[in-house]
Amino acid sequence: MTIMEAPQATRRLTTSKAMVEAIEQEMERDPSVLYLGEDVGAYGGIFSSTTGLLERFGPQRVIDTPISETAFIGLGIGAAVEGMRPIVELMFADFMGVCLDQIYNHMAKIHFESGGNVQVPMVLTMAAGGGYSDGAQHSQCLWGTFAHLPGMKVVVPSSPADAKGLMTAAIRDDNPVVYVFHKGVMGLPWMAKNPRTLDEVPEGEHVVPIGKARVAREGSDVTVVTLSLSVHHALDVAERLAPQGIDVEVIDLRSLVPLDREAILTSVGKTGRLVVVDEDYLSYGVSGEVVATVAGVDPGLLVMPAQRVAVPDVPIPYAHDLEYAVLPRHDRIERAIHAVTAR
Amino acid sequence: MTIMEAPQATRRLTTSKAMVEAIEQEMERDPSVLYLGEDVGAYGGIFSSTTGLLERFGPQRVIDTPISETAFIGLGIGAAVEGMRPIVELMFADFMGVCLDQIYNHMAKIHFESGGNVQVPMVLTMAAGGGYSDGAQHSQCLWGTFAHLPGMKVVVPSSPADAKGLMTAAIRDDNPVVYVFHKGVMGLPWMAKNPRTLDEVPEGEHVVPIGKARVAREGSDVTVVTLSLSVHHALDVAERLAPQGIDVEVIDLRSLVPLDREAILTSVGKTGRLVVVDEDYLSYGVSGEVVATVAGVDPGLLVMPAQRVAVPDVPIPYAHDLEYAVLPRHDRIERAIHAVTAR
Amino acid sequence: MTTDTSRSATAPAPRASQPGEQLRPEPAVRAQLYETMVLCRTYEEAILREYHADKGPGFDIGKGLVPGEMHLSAGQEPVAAGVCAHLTTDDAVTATHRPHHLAIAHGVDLGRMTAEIFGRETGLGRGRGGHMHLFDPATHFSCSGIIAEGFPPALGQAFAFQRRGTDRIAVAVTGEGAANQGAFHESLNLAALWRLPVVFVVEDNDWAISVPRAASTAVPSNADRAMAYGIPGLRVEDNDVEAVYAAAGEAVARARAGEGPSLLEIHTLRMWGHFEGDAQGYRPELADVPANDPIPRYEHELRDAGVLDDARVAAIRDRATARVEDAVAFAKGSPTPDPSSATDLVFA
Amino acid sequence: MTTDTSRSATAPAPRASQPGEQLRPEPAVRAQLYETMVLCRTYEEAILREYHADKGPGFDIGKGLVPGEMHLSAGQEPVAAGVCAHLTTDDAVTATHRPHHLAIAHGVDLGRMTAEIFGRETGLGRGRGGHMHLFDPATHFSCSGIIAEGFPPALGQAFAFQRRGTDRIAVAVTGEGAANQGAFHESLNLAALWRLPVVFVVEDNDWAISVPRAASTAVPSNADRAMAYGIPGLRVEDNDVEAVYAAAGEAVARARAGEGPSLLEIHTLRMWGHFEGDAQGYRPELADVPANDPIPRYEHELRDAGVLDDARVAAIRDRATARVEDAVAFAKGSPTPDPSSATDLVFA
Ligand SMILES: Cc1ncc(C[n+]2csc(CCOP(=O)(O)OP(=O)(O)O)c2C)c(N)n1
Ligand SMILES: Cc1ncc(C[n+]2csc(CCOP(=O)(O)OP(=O)(O)O)c2C)c(N)n1
Ligand SMILES: [Mg+2]
Ligand SMILES: [Mg+2]
Repeated sequence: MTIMEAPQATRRLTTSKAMVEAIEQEMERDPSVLYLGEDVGAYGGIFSSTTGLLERFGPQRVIDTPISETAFIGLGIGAAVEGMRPIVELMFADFMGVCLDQIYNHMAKIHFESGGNVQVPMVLTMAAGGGYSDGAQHSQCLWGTFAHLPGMKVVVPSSPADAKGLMTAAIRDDNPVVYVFHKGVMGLPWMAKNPRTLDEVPEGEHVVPIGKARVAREGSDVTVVTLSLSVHHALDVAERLAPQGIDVEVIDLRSLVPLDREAILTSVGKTGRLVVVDEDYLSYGVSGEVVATVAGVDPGLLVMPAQRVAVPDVPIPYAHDLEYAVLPRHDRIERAIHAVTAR
Repeated sequence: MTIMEAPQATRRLTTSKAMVEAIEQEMERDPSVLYLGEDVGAYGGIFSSTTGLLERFGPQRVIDTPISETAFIGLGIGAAVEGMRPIVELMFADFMGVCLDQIYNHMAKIHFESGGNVQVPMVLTMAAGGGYSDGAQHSQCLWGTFAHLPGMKVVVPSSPADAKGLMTAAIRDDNPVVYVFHKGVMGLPWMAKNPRTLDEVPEGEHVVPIGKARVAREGSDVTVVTLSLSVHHALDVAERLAPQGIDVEVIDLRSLVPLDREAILTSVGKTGRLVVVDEDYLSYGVSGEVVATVAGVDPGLLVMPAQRVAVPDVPIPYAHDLEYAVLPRHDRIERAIHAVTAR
Repeated sequence: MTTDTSRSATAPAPRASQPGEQLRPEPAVRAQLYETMVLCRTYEEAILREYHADKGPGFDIGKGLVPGEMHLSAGQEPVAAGVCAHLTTDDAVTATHRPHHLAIAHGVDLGRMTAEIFGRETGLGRGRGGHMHLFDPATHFSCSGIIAEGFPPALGQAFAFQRRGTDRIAVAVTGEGAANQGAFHESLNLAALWRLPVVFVVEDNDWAISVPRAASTAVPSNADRAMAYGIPGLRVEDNDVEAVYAAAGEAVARARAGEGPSLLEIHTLRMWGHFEGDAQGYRPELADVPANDPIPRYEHELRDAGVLDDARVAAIRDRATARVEDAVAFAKGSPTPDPSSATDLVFA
Repeated sequence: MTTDTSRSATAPAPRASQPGEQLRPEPAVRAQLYETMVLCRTYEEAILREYHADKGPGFDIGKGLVPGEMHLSAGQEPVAAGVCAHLTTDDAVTATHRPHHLAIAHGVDLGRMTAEIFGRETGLGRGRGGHMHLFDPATHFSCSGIIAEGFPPALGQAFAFQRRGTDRIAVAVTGEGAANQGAFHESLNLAALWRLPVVFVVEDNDWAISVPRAASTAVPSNADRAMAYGIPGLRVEDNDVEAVYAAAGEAVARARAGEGPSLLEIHTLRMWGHFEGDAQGYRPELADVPANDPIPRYEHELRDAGVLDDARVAAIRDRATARVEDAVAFAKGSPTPDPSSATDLVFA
């Protein structure tokens, strides 16, 4: 993890508390930062993205909106253009369809269309991901869609410390940043969680620069490139395989835009074997981009065909067994690693 | 080109006329087919997608809508659910942001969510692409975005004959089909055009099955995988390079969903060299998927790193020289071919 | 009350319902309205029980026989009973994330609906959809989990019915929070413009999750918004099932007669949390909720009117319980989908 | 006329302007309104000339010094002149795909705007934006090519102005066709709810490309739609610049005073095609258009009133011509962007 100042005291926080801590510190630091969205006030955010902020900063800075995503995301854009630093929450990434125009044709393009004369320093937060039977309209990741459309940075934290450090960086960034938090990384009390969702988080100011991947686990036999919740699954599998003599390196991309292609190439250059794990849809997305990054530089780096573990181009099914059959979980990750390490 | 019945008399038509001919024939054949959209009636479609249809079928079947894409695309969905076969036009692909929810969360998912009990036999047509200085909100292709989201077929015709055959197939398909026509392939009188936009088209019924790529030009040295207008550019370059002894095979994907991975692998298996040309954005899109398709089966097929020629993750600039610098045109395609054929 | 706050040259004046304004329905109809409400409530109580039966230790939303989000409709039965009483299964209904009462009142098969909620192969969607995605071609019922996005497909169903020269109609239901979504506006304008046979129903339960209507909606009554489309708008106060029945009767008749759409807003009551697990700490009037339960109130009224007595009430409750228990038993006894089929059914 | 078709308890009654209802502005103001309209028209005539100068042989939209779509505003000058007369460059204006008249009336630098339209490095957007994407931080002016999607950002500018305790406002302009887009509804509701200092202006030029307003809009006046948000709504008939000036004066004062948004619809005139190259075959009333040109009409009125005479008119025309010719010369004399910089400026 990159910490820009001298290492500090740490304590264990859930990802959601770490994310809120960053927002809180930045709202303290900069009065132009505010948080807008549905149920972000008294409720504290459906996925605890704003717990305690209303009590701390009041309804002038922590603002519940009507269910009018186009209007309030656009409002964030206009406020950012005038120099505020709004954080706007889209409750679920799945709801992008009602407001994508403001996001991709306005938030993301104004800086370019204005020849760099207008900046849009805003953060668009959204919950993503499945695993708890919320069905086809409430379980999608969709980060590949945002990453495909130019003009917005896309960050996808996996760990509590990164959730804090990337949020701080996102708020301070002069560009629009889409901050996608998987519900499964938040450490919510009412959802099954990976123990890794509770971890050490630096106190005080903590900035993780956007665009640098993290080697979540060093290994020599195979590279697993992944992001968000899948990082936890990949680390679980890596630990399980270590005794079998398979040494897995896990790369946490941390952001899709910018994409740290260097980190991918360095690791694959070392292992010669690549597995990409992504909870977004398989085709025309993240897993293809990562594989193509290697094949576009030197296909010879791959001693075995790259394996892609993603949602196989199917809407997320409701029934638990069906959903778990399409999610990129431990079993599928392990099979993919065995496939690329088979002799 | 695949023709499902005995070859028939042909004559030369522009792509737009060929597309309209298919719609006209299907509207004749099936009274449940109708066409809805903005300016599709008296105007005949801003890009001549409906010329003459109003005169032929009247305002009950060729219907001008308000500027309410969410409402009228959703109307098409409900009508399709009740057994009609609407063709609904989104004037520009760029406008997907105001109506994507109906498209990707409803049109594309109802069949799956209903366990296959409800079908949505509709065609969603849209104009795409740049090259005439229409700016960042009117020049995008975005087919990679539609193709990433499961549940809709995505067809991308390049030739007049395919425009007819794929439209016929799309209308008869029991699934939602997104039919993306690049303005540059239509052969419009008021836009610079490639001579290939006027070509032979079978008379009478002509069906091109959705999902089979077309070898637009056979060659032995390098495979260019591409789609839509870029097929024409690739063929121009192939003809230019032939005298230099570079024999280029051009694969016209015709559809992104389903993607004919077989055709890609067969050709690359033969040439060992891959260039992907796509007018959509570079990252997390079509070009990555095509390269990953090969690297996921056998990276050894690639004797040289794959080359991707696409829009380099930048909004489409307005000024002509800037726009032509980012579009995947002849110069860049030729450079990419030289790069993969260099010894 | 919104009486004459929104008179229009182009449309009948939106009104608020006056108690006693409409004639009382026939006793048989009144008993049926009551029975429908009881069936809806009995169903939601059963789902509530089954949903929480195995979420522990603690509460894990993804656990148990009925995993995922669960939005129950207790308190909103008057809307479903009063509106759907005017429909046949040839008419279409599009509902929201909170669809059970409307599905039941419209006649969706209880067993297959319950099997879907339990994620079984025998479910309406073979377990693929879940409780926010109930699709029943037999009754032209559907719902969507995206706010207000159930309106546009209803237009298309109404369009198809109109084109075929039938008098079938579509009813599109949403919550008061949804009335601030763009799809609401586009849909009402297009339906009015093309005189589509649609009845738009807004269930105003005062809350959009934790956001009170005053914090989301610039006007006191969404019925006023009918003005923006030149169509009739009516707000029904007091969660009164007979007022809903009367208002919906007019609107449905108008749609069947080819006179175009109407907009009804019904002031109803969300008795439970937005979804199960919602502690409702944001809700000041929580203590008053139980006393406003519309079912005992209506039962009392019908007993006074001699329409119901102990025996009839018992019979109605027993029928409801039996039907619901059968449905739950059918669901529990049905097979779960084969994981190897997870990628099927994307395309026809 | 929509007089008293939409009275509201929650908002002042929308009205239609009555000729002579408002006091005539000062002669200096009237002369200024005229001069602004002349400048806008002179500008559009110059762009028309430059645009078509080198599109041939035939017409190739991508060719020439000014390529791409071109939406000109001839006939709609009364809207720009009458509304922007009440603004300073500290106020924000968001416009549409047809933005020139509003940019000019709001005080955007003519040279840099023209350079943008010519795709030059000296342009407002360094040639990256084009005529539908004019962004001028100096005057808080912007526009968007996506229908009605210029409204939401205007809310945010107004929100920022309100939060800073200023009396600055935002004016959000769109066409009548755009009033059926979801963003229109969401924006008006949110602005009304939060009492944002916004003036919403609908330019009703009767057409949305080839679709007449009767085929797109369920109500005769979009001013009626103010009812749906409890805000004042006013429709100005006859493309009358002084009626626009009066109506906008009220709405702007209201916004500055912290009383919230208003909605104005102005019945104006699209004198030319939707975009250049539009043959307008769909347009029956085409022959009457030239006679309805608002500029000669207003000039005649001001001559009768003694506000203008030959000398003053000539001076105004000469000033306009000189400013426009300077702007065009500046644009033509400016460098085109270096192609090697095409991928710059995506991120700050
Ligand atoms: C477009 C969209 N935005 C937000 C949500 C999240 N959400 C689900 S239900 C709900 C509240 C809906 O309130 P209302 O329309 O009043 O219906 P109710 O829940 O009260 O029945 C919200 C915000 C969603 N599903 N879709
Ligand atoms: C969301 C969206 N849909 C469609 C279009 C295409 N389009 C551009 S201008 C226009 C007509 C707009 O009519 P109106 O709002 O009345 O403005 P006018 O052109 O008359 O000034 C249309 C349909 C668009 N730009 N954006
Ligand atoms: Mg509600
Ligand atoms: Mg117009």
